Amino acid sequence: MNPLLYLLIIPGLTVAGITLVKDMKQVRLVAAVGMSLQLLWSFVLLYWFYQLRAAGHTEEMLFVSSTTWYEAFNIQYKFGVDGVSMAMILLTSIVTFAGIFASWQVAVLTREFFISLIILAGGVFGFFISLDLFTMFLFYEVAVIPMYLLIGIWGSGPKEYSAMKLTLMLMGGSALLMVGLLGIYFNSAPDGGPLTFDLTEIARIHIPRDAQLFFFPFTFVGFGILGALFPFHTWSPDGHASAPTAVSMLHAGVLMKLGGYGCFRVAMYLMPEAAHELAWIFLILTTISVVYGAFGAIWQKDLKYINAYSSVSHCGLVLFALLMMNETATTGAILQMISHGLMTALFFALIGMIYGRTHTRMIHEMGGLMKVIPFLSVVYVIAGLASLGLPGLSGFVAEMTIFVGSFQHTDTFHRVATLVAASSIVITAVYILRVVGVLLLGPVKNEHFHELKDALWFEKLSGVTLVVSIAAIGLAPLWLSNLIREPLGQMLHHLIN
Amino acid sequence: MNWDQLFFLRHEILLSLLIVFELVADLSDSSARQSLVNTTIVLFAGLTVAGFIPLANEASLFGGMYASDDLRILLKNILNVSTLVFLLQSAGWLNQSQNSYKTGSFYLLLFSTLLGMYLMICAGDFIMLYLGLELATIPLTLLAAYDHNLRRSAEAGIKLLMSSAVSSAVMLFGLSLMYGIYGSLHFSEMSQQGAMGGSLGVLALTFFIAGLGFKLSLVPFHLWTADVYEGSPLPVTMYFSVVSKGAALFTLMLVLYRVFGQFTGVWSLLSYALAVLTMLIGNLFALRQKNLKRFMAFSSITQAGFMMLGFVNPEALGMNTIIYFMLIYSFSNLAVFGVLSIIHNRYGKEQIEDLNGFYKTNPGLSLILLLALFSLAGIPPVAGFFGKFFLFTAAASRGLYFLVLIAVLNATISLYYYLLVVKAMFINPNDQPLPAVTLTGAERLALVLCVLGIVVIGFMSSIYGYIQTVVG
Amino acid sequence: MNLQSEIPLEYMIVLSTAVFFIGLVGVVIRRNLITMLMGIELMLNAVNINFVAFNHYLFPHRLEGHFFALIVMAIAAAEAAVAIALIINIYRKFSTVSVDDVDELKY
Amino acid sequence: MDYAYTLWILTLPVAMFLTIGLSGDRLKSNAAGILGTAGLAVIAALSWFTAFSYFGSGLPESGFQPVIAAQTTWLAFTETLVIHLGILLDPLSVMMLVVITTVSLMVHIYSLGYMHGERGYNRYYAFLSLFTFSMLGLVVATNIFQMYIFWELVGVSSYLLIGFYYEKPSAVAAAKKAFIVTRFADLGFLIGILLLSFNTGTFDFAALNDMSGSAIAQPVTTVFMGLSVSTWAMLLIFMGGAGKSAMFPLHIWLPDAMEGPTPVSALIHAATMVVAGVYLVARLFPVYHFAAPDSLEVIAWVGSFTSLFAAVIACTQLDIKRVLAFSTLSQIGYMMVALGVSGYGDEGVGYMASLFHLFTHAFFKALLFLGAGSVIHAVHSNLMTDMGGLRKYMPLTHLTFLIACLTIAGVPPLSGFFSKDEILVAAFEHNKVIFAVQWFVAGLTAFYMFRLYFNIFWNSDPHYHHTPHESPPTMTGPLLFLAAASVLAGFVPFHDFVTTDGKPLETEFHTLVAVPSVLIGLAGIALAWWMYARKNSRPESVAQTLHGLYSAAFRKFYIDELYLFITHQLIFRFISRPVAWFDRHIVDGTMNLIGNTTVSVSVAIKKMQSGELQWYIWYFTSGVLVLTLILLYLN
Repeated sequence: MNPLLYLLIIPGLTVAGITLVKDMKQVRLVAAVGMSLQLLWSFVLLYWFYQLRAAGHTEEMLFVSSTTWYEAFNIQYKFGVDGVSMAMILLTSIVTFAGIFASWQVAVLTREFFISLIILAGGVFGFFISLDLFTMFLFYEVAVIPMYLLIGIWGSGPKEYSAMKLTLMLMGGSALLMVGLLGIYFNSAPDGGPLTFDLTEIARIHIPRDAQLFFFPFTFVGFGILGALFPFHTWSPDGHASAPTAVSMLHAGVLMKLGGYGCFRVAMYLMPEAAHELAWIFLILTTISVVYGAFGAIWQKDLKYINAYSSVSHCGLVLFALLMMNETATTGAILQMISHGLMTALFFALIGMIYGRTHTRMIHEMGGLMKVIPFLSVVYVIAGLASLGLPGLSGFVAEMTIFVGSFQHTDTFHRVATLVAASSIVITAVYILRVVGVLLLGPVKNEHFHELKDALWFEKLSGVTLVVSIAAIGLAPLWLSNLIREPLGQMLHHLIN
Repeated sequence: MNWDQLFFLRHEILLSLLIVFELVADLSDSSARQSLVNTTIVLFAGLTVAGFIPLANEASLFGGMYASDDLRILLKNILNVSTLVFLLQSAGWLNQSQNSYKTGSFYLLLFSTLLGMYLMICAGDFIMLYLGLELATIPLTLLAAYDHNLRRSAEAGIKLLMSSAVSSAVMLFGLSLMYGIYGSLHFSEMSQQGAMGGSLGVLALTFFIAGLGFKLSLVPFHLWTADVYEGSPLPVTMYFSVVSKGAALFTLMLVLYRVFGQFTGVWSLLSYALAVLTMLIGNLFALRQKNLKRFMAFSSITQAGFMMLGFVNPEALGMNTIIYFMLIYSFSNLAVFGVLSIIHNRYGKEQIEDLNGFYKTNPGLSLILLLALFSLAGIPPVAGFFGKFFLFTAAASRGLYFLVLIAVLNATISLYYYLLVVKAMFINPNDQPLPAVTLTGAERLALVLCVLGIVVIGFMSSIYGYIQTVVG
Repeated sequence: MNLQSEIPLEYMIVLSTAVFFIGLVGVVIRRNLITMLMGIELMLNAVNINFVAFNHYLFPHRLEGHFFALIVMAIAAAEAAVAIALIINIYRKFSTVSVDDVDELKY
Repeated sequence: MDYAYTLWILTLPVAMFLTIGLSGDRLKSNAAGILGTAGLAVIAALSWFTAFSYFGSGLPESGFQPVIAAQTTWLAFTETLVIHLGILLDPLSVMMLVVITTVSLMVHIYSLGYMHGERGYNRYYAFLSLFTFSMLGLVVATNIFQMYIFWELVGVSSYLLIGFYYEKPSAVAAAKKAFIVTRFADLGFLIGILLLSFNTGTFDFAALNDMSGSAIAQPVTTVFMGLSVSTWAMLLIFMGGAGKSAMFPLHIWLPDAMEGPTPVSALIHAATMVVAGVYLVARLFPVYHFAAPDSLEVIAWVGSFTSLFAAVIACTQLDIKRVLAFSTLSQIGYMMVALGVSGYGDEGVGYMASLFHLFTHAFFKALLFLGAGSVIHAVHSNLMTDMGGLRKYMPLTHLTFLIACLTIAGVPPLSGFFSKDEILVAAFEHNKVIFAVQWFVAGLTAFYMFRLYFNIFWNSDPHYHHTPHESPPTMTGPLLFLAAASVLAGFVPFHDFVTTDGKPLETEFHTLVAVPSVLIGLAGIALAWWMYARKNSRPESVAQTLHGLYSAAFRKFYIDELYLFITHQLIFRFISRPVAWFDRHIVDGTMNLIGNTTVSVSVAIKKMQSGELQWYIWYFTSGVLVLTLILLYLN
């Protein structure tokens, strides 16, 4: 059996286990065990992947297996991974693992909560290992839809509105996507022969230029909505603000990455000519995203809004780098996805933990938390530093790779765009430090805060997992960078020629 | 006539026997009526199973008025399965004291309409088709008015009867013109001739489609739908939305694809327009609904709009996806109505707000309703996703991406109101949610069948494969 | 037989179309349910005219049109029977047979 | 020669940072201090050893050659653009190693006394270790990107240390300001790196400074806004340096940075980090000189202006640490001037002088700060109005402070005299205007330093609540050491070691320059004595006379206000707020509008389902007819 399938089976069994056990404690225990296994398995896969590569398996994808599903449409269960998807799998399992512990104390409908969460994660895993556009799309929607319940039931604030908005906008995105995918499918055999949804096969053939130009925007925007592409990002602030902690973590940390990954793996990879011709439009949009998100974040007063806008900015950078279409920038984009995933998950985890103590997310109502809850505060500072691109943490690696890569573009327009995007690092520093200053430093603002308890063991575990991952990437980025870069050469060769 | 040929008529014969049985049983005293429901279900289950017996199916009887082949048998079987589930779900309603005295006549009328639908599907000419159509319609109007002590039920009955009479008149007018053009009403003869009659042919065809579009509740022929669905007893509404609609869809499909192959340009264009109108109007009306039956009426209108997407593809792919979608739609809708009728039978509630907090007391039913609504909305991994995706594929294969875009955007809108129901069950707070219910065996069985259908059909590609081979 | 030579088919079609639309107008504008039913009968009869006329003028060697007309009549009768029953039902519930008053289900 | 052991210089501070940082409160506070100090002593010893073995190995024919002691690939962008982490030993970096570790060691020792009993003592030492690591990593960088990495790390350690008293809002604000201003400058640095690396295809200092390398041999002469691209690149890189070294107009963070603990000010904001800009320009000096000479001109003028500007402000400030901060600005201005006016090879006096001044300045400025810290420790105030007559109470502090003041005033034969003299010589040979400015600033320097000195140690007693007392030996020890260093550092044969090309430089003594500069220094001291040695009304009357200039200088020429206006009024209010508004109301509004429109359309058309049967029939038939007509029209 394909080892990748365990990435779906483990969540499946976990869900089954959760339905069987009795009370809240057992539920979360099963969830934790399941997701720990998943994390472990991801590492095993990674190791295995390296072994295979070392043993001289140079094919584009490893662990490939395919079974015909719908013969009439040539739909297959086709799975396989390359370095990029391997990295994303790793990200997903880390964030999910941390997410389980961050939601250790969900008391309302615990069972349902963990089930939805794990289904969401399962959808994401399925998406990343799929090589067939149909199954990919299927998993994409499987991952998106539990968000509605997760936000609607366990959320806060205007949760119903936010949940609905988020779901509808993302589904609107998948509507565009569906048109794009069908377009790709029906142009997948321009010289006759059977149509196919198989990604690797479509990549080999040449979709007619007119078709590319028509379908590229659908596909790119469709995925882009999930990747918070300006001006389709507005589901993100409200959605994140209302979502419960683990959901924000998974959503910003992992789900939004589906967007970037899809833009690259589907839109650009399969329709390179259109990508070349239309990149400038999206480049302008993403450049706006990057700067706009950062400026937007400055003015916010709610921690989650700040982080949501910062996600717009950071995810904008992902798409921005992808559109540069060179190896370094693309590596940077994937690195940024991972880095942002870990970082923003950490942020949301911390925001949730702080909110659980102070019962407010308004930064002006808090202050001096460093003194009362030092562990959480220090971790918050680390997350902030990662976010503003401090060397030694993952953000720096990703951003620098993006900027250096983007700047290698010989075209002035691209380079000017790079400079504009790079300026966001200053604005990022402004809002991060503002939050740190108001929230954590200064005198303790509220008498009650003196009674706050610092992080509990599961909160520590959640935070430390993410911090360690961020630092590991930040300190020794070469292995990850190489892992990601290895398949890109081939893919970009396809893109550039 | 060869006796063997009776095998081709097995559905019709068995059903007729069942009708006679109901007629007789209705004469017996009330104590026998109590067991009538169970007996009927068992007998009908037998009929359904018998329908699946693989026998030679290719035949043309009664001078070509009646035709049978694998496809038609399949379609009838789909209707049978839906009806069986329907019977299981309506048992609770029939067992209620105020309804039990009329059980026999209920079944009598019901099976008559089903017989009419068989005949519609197996029609070899337009006479048979018309006969079947009326047989399937007139008893239904009585069923709609079956809650004889309710004003709204009476209103539903008369509205259905009057508008369906007009629609069949319009259809007949189209058929009469068609007859004038072709000189024949036999499908086999008509399909062999090319497109004839020019503008008159187009007019005749449109009138005909309008007649069946009425049953299928396509916009702008849909206006009766919501009122009748709301006014009728809940089981009847269920029957309308699933079996009756299915029969109309299948008939329209068979006629268009098999008989009017020469008019594909016309009817696929018409389907385009009808699809867009139906999806859009259905959605816009469904958005505001508070009453679940009315809500489901507009929902089923929207779904009919999606079905029309298949018609824009006049190749086999169109037919495959239509049948497949209808199959999935039946299970999904039956599941929704199953849950609704369970609630309705016990508490008499049918507003969306009555479902507030339903998950707290009835998690199982809520989850089934959730799955069913997701299936209707086309959310994976439940079957609705596959049904919709393939329909869109059928439309896209004709290059009609704009239509697909409109359709998927409409699917998004429809998700909105399906989520409203989900929201009511899972999210809206309620201090006094409907109390937990204990299911009867029939209800349980029906729901299990529905859930199986919703969950399994998508993953079992062999089902689609089978449809594909049958369509040929 | 010389009817055929004297009255061309077009007249028949014009007649039937006229009857059809008269019936339709009747259905749409008359408030009384019974009158509406009569309008429907008119429409069905227009169809019958068509069938019979086409059969007679164009395809005299087959009788499909005639049969169809007969069946339509039979069904129309059945329909009328059911309609009357329902109208009585309406009368019992609403104490009127004016279609205007039967509009409780809407929007 | 194998320099692999230098790796310990970098790994030890990290180890200390992690040990102290992660152990948190579990470590007794004294233990943290002693561990940190001991670790640093080892590092300092290693650095000294490195210096001796590097310089002591004898001068080769071709001058001192750079040595790569260790190197590993950290991240590869492309085949050529690779970030290595490594240790580069050349005269410049070895000199810096010595300076940093020595001053740092002194500060560590000093802090044992100064920070005694403070909350967060452990944190303090952890941050100090982090800073030391970053700063050392910066100076031994083998390539510009490694430098950028450590550059940022230095920035963040500076942030953490300025904001050490995080419960004090002003400290938090100062830390934030420091970080953001330098971050803005770093953006320039980054863009400069991007431009430079794009044109040359390398980050490596060796390749960049190579005479035949593409950076120097083939500068990009494409002109953009009047300057060549290479010049732009180098100017942008200088912008990074200017930010860190607080050159005008990016200087605003440094005075505020005095909110940090005083030893930190001594280490980071006087001796080491702030000179990183100088180090950066020096590191890339060949590129500046050959590929972008125009940018050197800019550097000279910026440095010159900053030194004058800061000196004027320093004359008016009351907070003793701020006086020192502006003095630091002024002195770094000197170093920048020297680099700006320098030539290459035999004409590289300026380069040598600049680094010489960096070297001596590190000692005497650290001494001044630590002395000030000692005073503050005793008086519990930063304001010179709260001080006076302290020479009686704190003899050691007084003595060392006097030495430092004399040194910075350029009184021979103290070290400041030598290094400043070299700078003036270089300026004199290059540009007479700059020379004149620097000469005048030398006078101002003497004046404001002695203003400070007299106000603290002479003048009249302001009635102390507690009688001030001399600081403990852990504090006075470093003062004495640094005083000795300030006195003696001038005799180091610097021109033999640290030059543009590694070869010894012949320097000569310019009487024409040296005598006037000493004279103006003495004049400044005299003026200060006249005004401040005893309590009198002269300062007020001078301030009255020069009212406009005085108050402008006192308010730091309103630069802070200008920045506040730009950030708060322009960026926050006119960009960020509109963006937030636009997002909520236009972008989000559009999405909501789509939703609301759908709903209102739904309400608007509900009349269609009127409930009236005849309308239904009418819609049905007219629908059929319309569809037919459309179809007929289309066919």
